[in-house]
Order: sequence, then C-alpha cells, then structure tokens
Amino acid sequence: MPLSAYLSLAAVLFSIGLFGVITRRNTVGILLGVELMLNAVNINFVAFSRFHGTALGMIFTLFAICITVAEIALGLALVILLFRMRRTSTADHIDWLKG
Amino acid sequence: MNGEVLAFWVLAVGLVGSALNVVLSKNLFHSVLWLAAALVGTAGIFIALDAEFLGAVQVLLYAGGVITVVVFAIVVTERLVGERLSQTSRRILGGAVVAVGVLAMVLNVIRRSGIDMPRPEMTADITKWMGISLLTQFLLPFELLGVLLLAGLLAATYFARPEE
Amino acid sequence: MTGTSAMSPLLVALISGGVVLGALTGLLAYVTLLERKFAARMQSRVGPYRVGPHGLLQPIADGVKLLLKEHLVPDAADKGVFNLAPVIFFIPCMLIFASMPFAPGLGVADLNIGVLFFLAVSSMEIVGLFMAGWGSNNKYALISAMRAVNQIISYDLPFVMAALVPVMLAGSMKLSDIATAQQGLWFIAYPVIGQLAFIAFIVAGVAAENRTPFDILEAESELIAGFRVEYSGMKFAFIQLGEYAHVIGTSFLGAALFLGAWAGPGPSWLGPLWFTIKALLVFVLFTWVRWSFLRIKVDQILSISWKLLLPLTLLLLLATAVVIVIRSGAGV
Amino acid sequence: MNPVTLAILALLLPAGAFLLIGVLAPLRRSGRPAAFLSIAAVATSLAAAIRTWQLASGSVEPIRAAWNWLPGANGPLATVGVLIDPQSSLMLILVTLVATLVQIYSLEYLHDEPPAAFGRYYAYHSLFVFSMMGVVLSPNLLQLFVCWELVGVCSYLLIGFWYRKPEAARAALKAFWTTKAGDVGLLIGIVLLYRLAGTWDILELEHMVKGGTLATAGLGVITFCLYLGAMGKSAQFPLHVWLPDAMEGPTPVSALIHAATMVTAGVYLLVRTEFLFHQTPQVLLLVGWIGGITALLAAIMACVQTDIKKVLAYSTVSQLGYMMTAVGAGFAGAGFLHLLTHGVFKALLFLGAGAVIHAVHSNEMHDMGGLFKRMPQVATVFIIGTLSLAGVPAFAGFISKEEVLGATLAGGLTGPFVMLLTGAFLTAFYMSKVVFLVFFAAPAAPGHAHGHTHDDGHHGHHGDPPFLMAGPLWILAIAAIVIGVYSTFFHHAEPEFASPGWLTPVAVAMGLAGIVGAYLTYQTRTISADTLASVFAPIRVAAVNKFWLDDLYLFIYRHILLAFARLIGWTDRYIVDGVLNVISAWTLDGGDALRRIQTGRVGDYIFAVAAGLLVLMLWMRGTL
Repeated sequence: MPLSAYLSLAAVLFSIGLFGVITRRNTVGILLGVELMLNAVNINFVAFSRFHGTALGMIFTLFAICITVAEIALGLALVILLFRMRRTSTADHIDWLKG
Repeated sequence: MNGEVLAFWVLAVGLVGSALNVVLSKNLFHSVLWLAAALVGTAGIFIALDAEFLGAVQVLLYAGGVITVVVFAIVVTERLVGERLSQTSRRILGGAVVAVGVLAMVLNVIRRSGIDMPRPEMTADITKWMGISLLTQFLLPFELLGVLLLAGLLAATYFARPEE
Repeated sequence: MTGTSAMSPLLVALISGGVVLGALTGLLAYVTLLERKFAARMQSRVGPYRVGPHGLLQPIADGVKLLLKEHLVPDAADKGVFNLAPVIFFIPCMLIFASMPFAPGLGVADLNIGVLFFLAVSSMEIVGLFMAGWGSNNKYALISAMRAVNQIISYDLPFVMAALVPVMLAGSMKLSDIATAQQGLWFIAYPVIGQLAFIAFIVAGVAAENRTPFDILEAESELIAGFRVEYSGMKFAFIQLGEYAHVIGTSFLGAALFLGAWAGPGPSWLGPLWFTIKALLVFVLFTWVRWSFLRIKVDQILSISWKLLLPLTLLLLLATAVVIVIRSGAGV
Repeated sequence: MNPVTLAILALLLPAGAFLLIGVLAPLRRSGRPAAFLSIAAVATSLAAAIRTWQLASGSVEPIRAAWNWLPGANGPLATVGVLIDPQSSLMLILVTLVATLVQIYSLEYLHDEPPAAFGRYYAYHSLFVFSMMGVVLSPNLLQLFVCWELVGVCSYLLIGFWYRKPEAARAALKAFWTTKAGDVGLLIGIVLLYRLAGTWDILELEHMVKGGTLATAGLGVITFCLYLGAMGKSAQFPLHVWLPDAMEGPTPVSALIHAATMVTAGVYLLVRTEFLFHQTPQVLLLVGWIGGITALLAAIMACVQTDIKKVLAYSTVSQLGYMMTAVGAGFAGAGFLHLLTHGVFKALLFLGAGAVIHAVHSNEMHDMGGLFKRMPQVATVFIIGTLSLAGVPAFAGFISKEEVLGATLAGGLTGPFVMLLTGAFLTAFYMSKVVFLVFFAAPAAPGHAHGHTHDDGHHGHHGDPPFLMAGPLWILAIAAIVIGVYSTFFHHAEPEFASPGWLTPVAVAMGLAGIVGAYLTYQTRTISADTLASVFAPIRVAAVNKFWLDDLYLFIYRHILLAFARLIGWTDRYIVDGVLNVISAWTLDGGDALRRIQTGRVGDYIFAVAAGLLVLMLWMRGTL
C-alpha cells in the first residue's frame, strides 16, 4: 500500500478521535478520544519511518506510547480525584473556571 | 490483491469501525472495549509496517495496561455513583462538521503533496537497531522517560490515595 | 516456513496454524485429564476412571456434555459483551502458541520478538476476562474481574523480568534463538541466576494463570466461581479451554526459556516430543503447586508481588547483566 | 616584555584594582588599604607606560594588536585591542604620571574623609585611569567610544563625590548632560563613519584616506559629528559651561580629570582622527575659529573670577581652545604638544591651589593673601606653574605655546591668531593676578580667612603641606622646568611650518606685559582695579555673567523646553490618556460581555480549539 493510504487512515482516525473529544460529555470519554488521536499520530510516525527507511520515527512512537501510558495513569487518577470531590465524571459539571 | 493490501484493508475497516464505535457508543464500557479493538488494530497496522516490536509494545502497554486501568476507573467511579454510566453526547452536528472539515483538509493536503514514495526494502533488524539506539543515541530521553514514568506513578498514587 | 516457495506465506501460516490448533485442542483436552488424575493421586483418589480404559475418554465426554448444555444468559446482562467475552478470552490464549517453535523450523511464526509477542498477547486475555466479569452483571463476577485486574497487572512485571533473564543470556527475543543458545547448557542450570529466575518464573506464572495459591478471583468460598459464574455450555468450555491453553502456553514458554526447548537425546525429529514432555513437566509442576498450597489473601498477593518478587527479579536482571559483561569480557 | 603586553598590563592593572575595591566591600570600606592598592596599580601602570614608550619610540610603524569582539558576517564587526604609537604612549605616560601623583596627593588631601568614602574615591579613580587609558590606546573608534563614555561616568561620579552637597550633585549632572550632548554627536559620527568606510579601525581608516579609497562625500558631516563629541569633552564654546561648575569636585579630581586628562580627550580624538579632518577643510576652519573664540572668551572670564579654582577652570577652557586652534590650523602636532605640557603644569597649578585651599579652607582669593611666607614651597611651585602657563621661556608652556601660535599663523587663521595673542596677554595677567593676590598682596580683609580664624586646625595647616602633598607638587614642578629648559635650549625639532621671526618676541612680550600689568594692578596697586573695571565695564559685565550663556541655556530650558514639555504633558494627559481611557473603558465593557464565553467547561474549549484549527487550515489551504 502507498504511504498516502496509511496517512489517510491515520487522518480518518484522527478526525474520529477529534469528534469524540468534542462531543463527549464524560471525562473518561474525552480521554478515549484523545487516545484515538494519539494513535493516529503514532501511525503517521511509523508509516513515515518505514517509508523513509529510518527507524527514528519508531523510536519516537515508542516514547509516545510510554508517555501516553503515564498520561493515562495520571489522567485517570485526576478523574477519580475529581469524582471524589464533585461526585461526577461529567466534564460539563466541572466549570470552576467559569468567567 | 496481495497479502499486504488485504491485510491493510481488513485492518483499516476494522480500525475505522472500532474508532467510530468508540466515539458513538452510548455505553462507556463498550467505548472502552472498542478502543481496545482499535488499539489492537493499530498494532496490526504497525506490524504491517514491519514494526513488530512496536506492535507488541502497543498491545502490551496500551491494550493490556491502559484498557485495564481505564476499565478500572470506570468501575470505581461508577460504583461510587451506584448507577450505570451512560454517556450522552452533544454538539454532535458541530463536532461532525469540524471533524469532517479537518479530515477533508488533511486528506486534501495528503492528496496534493505527492508524498507517495516506493517502500524501501528492509535492510536491517529494526528491533535490534531500536534497542541499540535506545541505549546509545537516545539514552538520555530513555532515562528521562523513566523519571517521567516514576513521577507519573507517584503523582497518580498521590491523587488517587484514599482520603485520610 | 522454509522450502515452500510455491505457496504464499499467508497460506503456509494458515495451514500450520490449523495443524497447531488441532494438535493443541487435543493436547488441551488431555491435559485436563492429566491434571485430574494427578490431583486425585495427590489426594489418594483414583480420579476419572469410568469413561474408557482408565478414564481416557473422559475429556471427550466432557466436551460433548458441554456442547449439549443449555446456553443461559442472565436477563440484566450486557448481552453483547457477555457473549463475546469467552471468545475474546480464548483467542489470545490460543494465539500465544503462534510464536512457539516446536522444533527447528517448525512453528506458525518464529517471530523475532517471540517472547514479547507471548507477553503482549497473553496480556490481552485480561480484556476478555473483564468483559466476562462486567457483562454478567453479577456482583461476584465483577469483584472477581477487579481482583483479576489487580493481580495480573501486579504479576505482569515480575513475569516479564523473569522471562528477560534467559532473553538476556541468549541475547535474543526469538524463541528459537533462545533454544539454540541452550544447546550446551540449559539456562536453568546456570549457577544461581538460572534457578532463581526459574523459581520467579513459576511463581509469577502461577499468579498470571490465576491458579492456587493465587486464585482469589475464583475463590469458590467467597465468589462461587468468580467471573465465569454465569457461564454455561460452550461458552464455559471456551473459558476453561482458554485457561488451560494459557497454562500450557506458559509451560511451553518455561520449557523453551529454561529447559532447552527441543534439546534431548535421539534423532532431531524427536525434538517436538522432548519439548512437549518438558512442557508437561512444567505443567505438572504448576499442578503440584496448585494442589499443595493454600489460597492467600489479596493484600498478601499484592505484597508478594511488589515488595518481594519485583525487587528480587530486578536484582536478578542486574546480576545477569553483570554476568554477561564479565562473560563477554573473559571471552574477549 | 613586548610593548603590547606592557600596554595591556598597564591597562588592566587599574581595572583589576577597581574590580577588587568595587567587589570586595570590606576592602572598600577599610579606606586606606584600598588607596594603597589603587596607587600601587597605577604606579605599576606608570612604569609599564614608560617602558612601553621606550620600546615604541624605537619602532617606526605603530604597534597594533587586536582581538575579535563582535562577530560579523564578513570578519569581525568590531575588535578590541591596543594601538601603540608615539602619541598614545606619550599620552599614556601623562595619564599614569598625573594619576599616580594625584592619587598620592589625595591620600593627604582627603585625610578627613570617612574610610568608606575614601575607598569609593579610589575605586572611581582606578576606573577612571583604566578608561582613560582605554581611550588613549584604542585602535578603533568603537572601543574608544565605550571608554570615552566610561570616562564620562567617572567624571560624573567624581564631580559628585560629595553627593550630599547640592551644588556638587547639580554640577555632576550638568557635566554629564552637557558632555552627553556632544557624545550623541560623536556616536552619530562613529556610526556614519562605519557606514561610509565599513571599519572603525583608525589605522585602516588612515590607510584608506592615504590610498584615496575613502569617499569624501558626507565626510564633512562625520567629522563635524566627531568634533561635536570633542567639543563636549574638551569644553569648547558653547559647550564649555560644565567645566567651571565641575570644580565642585575635590581639587585632586579637578587636577587629574578636568585639567590634565579627560578634558584633553577631545583634543586627543581630533589628533587621532586628524587625517579625516584634513579631508574636510571647512570643519577644520570651524574647529580653529571656535578654538580661538573659546581661548579668548575663557581668558576674559578667568580675569573676573574670584574663586581660585574657577580661574584655573576657565584657564583650562582657554588652553583647550589653544590646542583646538592648533588642530584647526591643520597642525595637530602643535596642539598635542601643548596638550602634554599643559597637562603637566595645569595639574601642578591645580594641586598647588588645592594645597592652598586645604590650608585656608576657602576657595575665594580675598580670603587669602601674603601666603608666601607661610607656605613658601607651595608658592614656589605655583609660581613655576604660572610662568609655564604664561609662556615664559625656559618653562614648559613656552615652546608649546609658540608652536600653537606659529601653527595658527601658518595655517592662515589670522583672526584666531589675534584672539590667541590677546589671550596670551590675558593668561599671563590673570595668572599673575592669582599669584599676587594669594601669595604676596596683603590680605584684602584680614580675619576673613579661615586659615587665620582656625589657626590651630587639627592638622596644622599653617605652613607648607606635608610630604605626601608636597612631593607630587615638586615632581610636577621639576618636570615643568625640565621640559621647559630642554625644549627651550636643547631641543630644536624641525617644525612642520615656518614661523616668522617676530613671533617669539611678540608672544613673550605679551606674556611679560600681562605679568607686569597684574603686578601694577594687584601688588603695587598703581593701577586701580576699579578703574580697570570701569574702563572695561561692558566686557567685565559680560564676563562676570559668563556671557549670559548659562542664562541662555536656562532660558531655553525654562521657556522653550519646559513649555514644550508642558504642551506634551497636556497632550499626553488629555488626548493620549483620554483616548486610552475610552479604549480601556470599551475594553472593560467588552471583557464583561466576552466573559460569558468562558464557560469553564472543558468541552467548549476543546470545541473552540478544534474549530480554530479548522479555520486556520481553511485559511492556509492555498499554501499547504
């Protein structure tokens, strides 16, 4: 398959993730959308890496995956904490920053 | 149609389907499961791109670890509410417009960029190369990553600790 | 996958996969019998004896019985998830055999990253397990699933660490390379390191397989049967088969990592046989542990993993690295 | 050691002393140790300077060493280094010599200062010596400008050394601002020069001028701008007003900075860039005329001063006018010679005046009188300085003044020549007046002098000053005589120009006439000073009022600048601020209205970000 096929697939995934991030009300749901977007980016990295014949992108993806794991752990800890404080995991109810 | 094309299309359709289910499913738990499917599909794409190691890491870390943690979080929070988490969406139209717009833009760029190039033959063992460069060229980022993970672990533990 | 240039690699993989799958199903069926017999002996019983000579047909009878049983689905269950869970659980348990080389050149796919593949795929099993626990909409099942997640995450790390010791000694993650590296000396015979790593591997393996003494997720006195409490018929069979497949897979992995895989006396075509025998020995070891120890509590399980096993395996890895450096230094 | 190392050593020693004294607070506050450190540094610099001069005088070509400073695309944009030639090495000796003597002298002169102020004084001094040597040794104009400004800062700090005294603080500011006015011109000139020539290096510039590769178009503006800088620093009319006020500083400071070294930096700059000025005769003419006017007017003003330091200050301005006239006549060498000799005897005069002031505790001449008996040594050296300044043969000022006069005549500047000649008479007159009034005539009003009322002052200032003050005075006096005798009787350098034979007798006659006039007026009182005053009433009134220059500046400041400032202030307050107030009111209202956008819900923000991304992508569609 050509490179553009992989890139297009990643673009579709990215857009779907974006849609999820925008439309979800639940914090965990938003996190899932973010995960999809990150995955799309990783696909791009690996595809470029493979087609350029260099493994740098793959190293980067490796780092990205690890960092995402850390991010997820932290994000979920925050969700649980928020839940404890506000009894909700709906992002719309968390509006302390309201102007 | 050779194996690669077939694999790609199967994976692509599966991926897009799972991803759509992630964002459209009313049930948060189902969303997570679909995300697991999507992540495994991504691992498949990695393998199709000859990055077996990354595929395995993806499955091991993401699909195994992350999904578990996510599910855990849902269950914990849900149990605290005492009711099923159904999640509603909003701004579906706006979100769809924006997402489709972005997609159209990106696809347009990809189409016009003329980026296609021949896929070079594999010459070296990527896994080996990655292992060596992780401990030489990228040693510092690698170590920093370790520190980051530790910090993340501590922070998560701190945040999620029971209230005294 | 050598010498088959006429056929496409995909086809070869499919065929060998089918062969392995068939052989495995048979093996799995009879492993249950082996365990039951062994357990019975340990408890001074006879075990299955009626179906066929010495109960040899018992697995077949069991299979038929499970096939014919009614499929019960609880009303409040999340039906899609409930029905899909056994399959999701079963597939990774079978997939782990894909990277297993039963003899030089004999296997579905002798992957470059064989050990990692095994670990990655077996970690997927937890998703199916959780689906089962959650989809049943049963408190016991859910609690069981939660415990499973806890335990499996905790024991994944020491398991990986223990498996990494042979990987480091062999300098490769490819299982056939590891097997070849043990032609002279099995890794279990490596002074100190080998034995400790093997013990850690067995302990973590037992935990990963959710077997006694780490079987809190199906503790029948508290949770009835844990996550599979609502399952019956073929779905139950899938879960059972998956579990056994996982155990056998782990046994094969242990044999490959520590016991020299197919190495043994006699002509080379006896290799698969030796390999299977060694794997069954590891399996018997698992079973022996299972029927000898008492179940321990959740917090004890976690303590053992995080406070004991993980630091020890980390030290072991360090020691291995030192050994490797010294060895290569002496070699040069 | 080679000359470059020596020069850099001489340059860096005072800098090191300054850093040490400046950074180590305990050292600074201890006072005397800091002074000894500073003196040791500058004395070593003096030795190094003399050795440098010996080595450099042997070589024909200037010695230049430079290191890259600002990197540029084609070679370094600017360099730092040293340029050693006869001029700079002689100047170096002058600076370090006077600085050493002044610093030793200050030990006694500022005896009563608290230790902390003492340390501060020597820190400033070290910094000044370093920066002045930087000016002298600069091989390029940029480095020269940096050091030039540093010198200005030191001058500011030292004039305002007694910063609790309002006059001193005001004088420091005045000096700073006035010289800055000229420095702006200098900066503009330097920048323009770089645009024209592409280099700041003096030797390269000279080479270009000699090779004819430097465009002359626009050079006039550049030299004029350079002259502006020199004008401010060297107190040329009409920017001279700061120098008399600068006498508020301690007298040793006046001797070093406002007589011997810093004020001559302007002349030195012109001497350095003489080759540029030769390309622009109009500017040179201007330099000559302004020099002449400065010399004459300052001399007139010196005649009516009653403050001994003010007399010397105007005398300095006048002598700087002489130097500038010589440069303007096209013979920078004559000006430079006068610079050197003047540096020696004017420092001598200032230090002598300082000794008197130190004893009498007053600057006013009618508080003094008949001091010859009390302090014969000071009187002797002061008379030596006066004779030098008056241009009496066998004293330091004689030959250099002849040279200046001859150069002016040879340069065809007849008008300035007449002014200078008149100035020579006046110079002798006012200096002799000082000598007679202070040392010989009976005190005008006995009992007024503080020296009498506080006879047993705690330091016993009845007679000649102690060795630390007398020593430097004698060294300078001997130097003045040696230079004078040597140049009058033994050294007959071929001048670059031919002077008419009548010049020397006329000039000497002028000087002697001045001395005799002063003798008759102030010693024997044959001629009444009041009669003289009434005869020259218009000039006298003008001179007393400093030719109304300060009033003019004050008028400009009060009625034009301040009015303009008020206008601008009004505009700022009511128009600019008004507009801003309206805008800010709108902004506040708008903020209130827009605040509702901040829902605080993360989903809304994400949506906005994504929509913004889409808009950006749409906008950039053509370029991607």
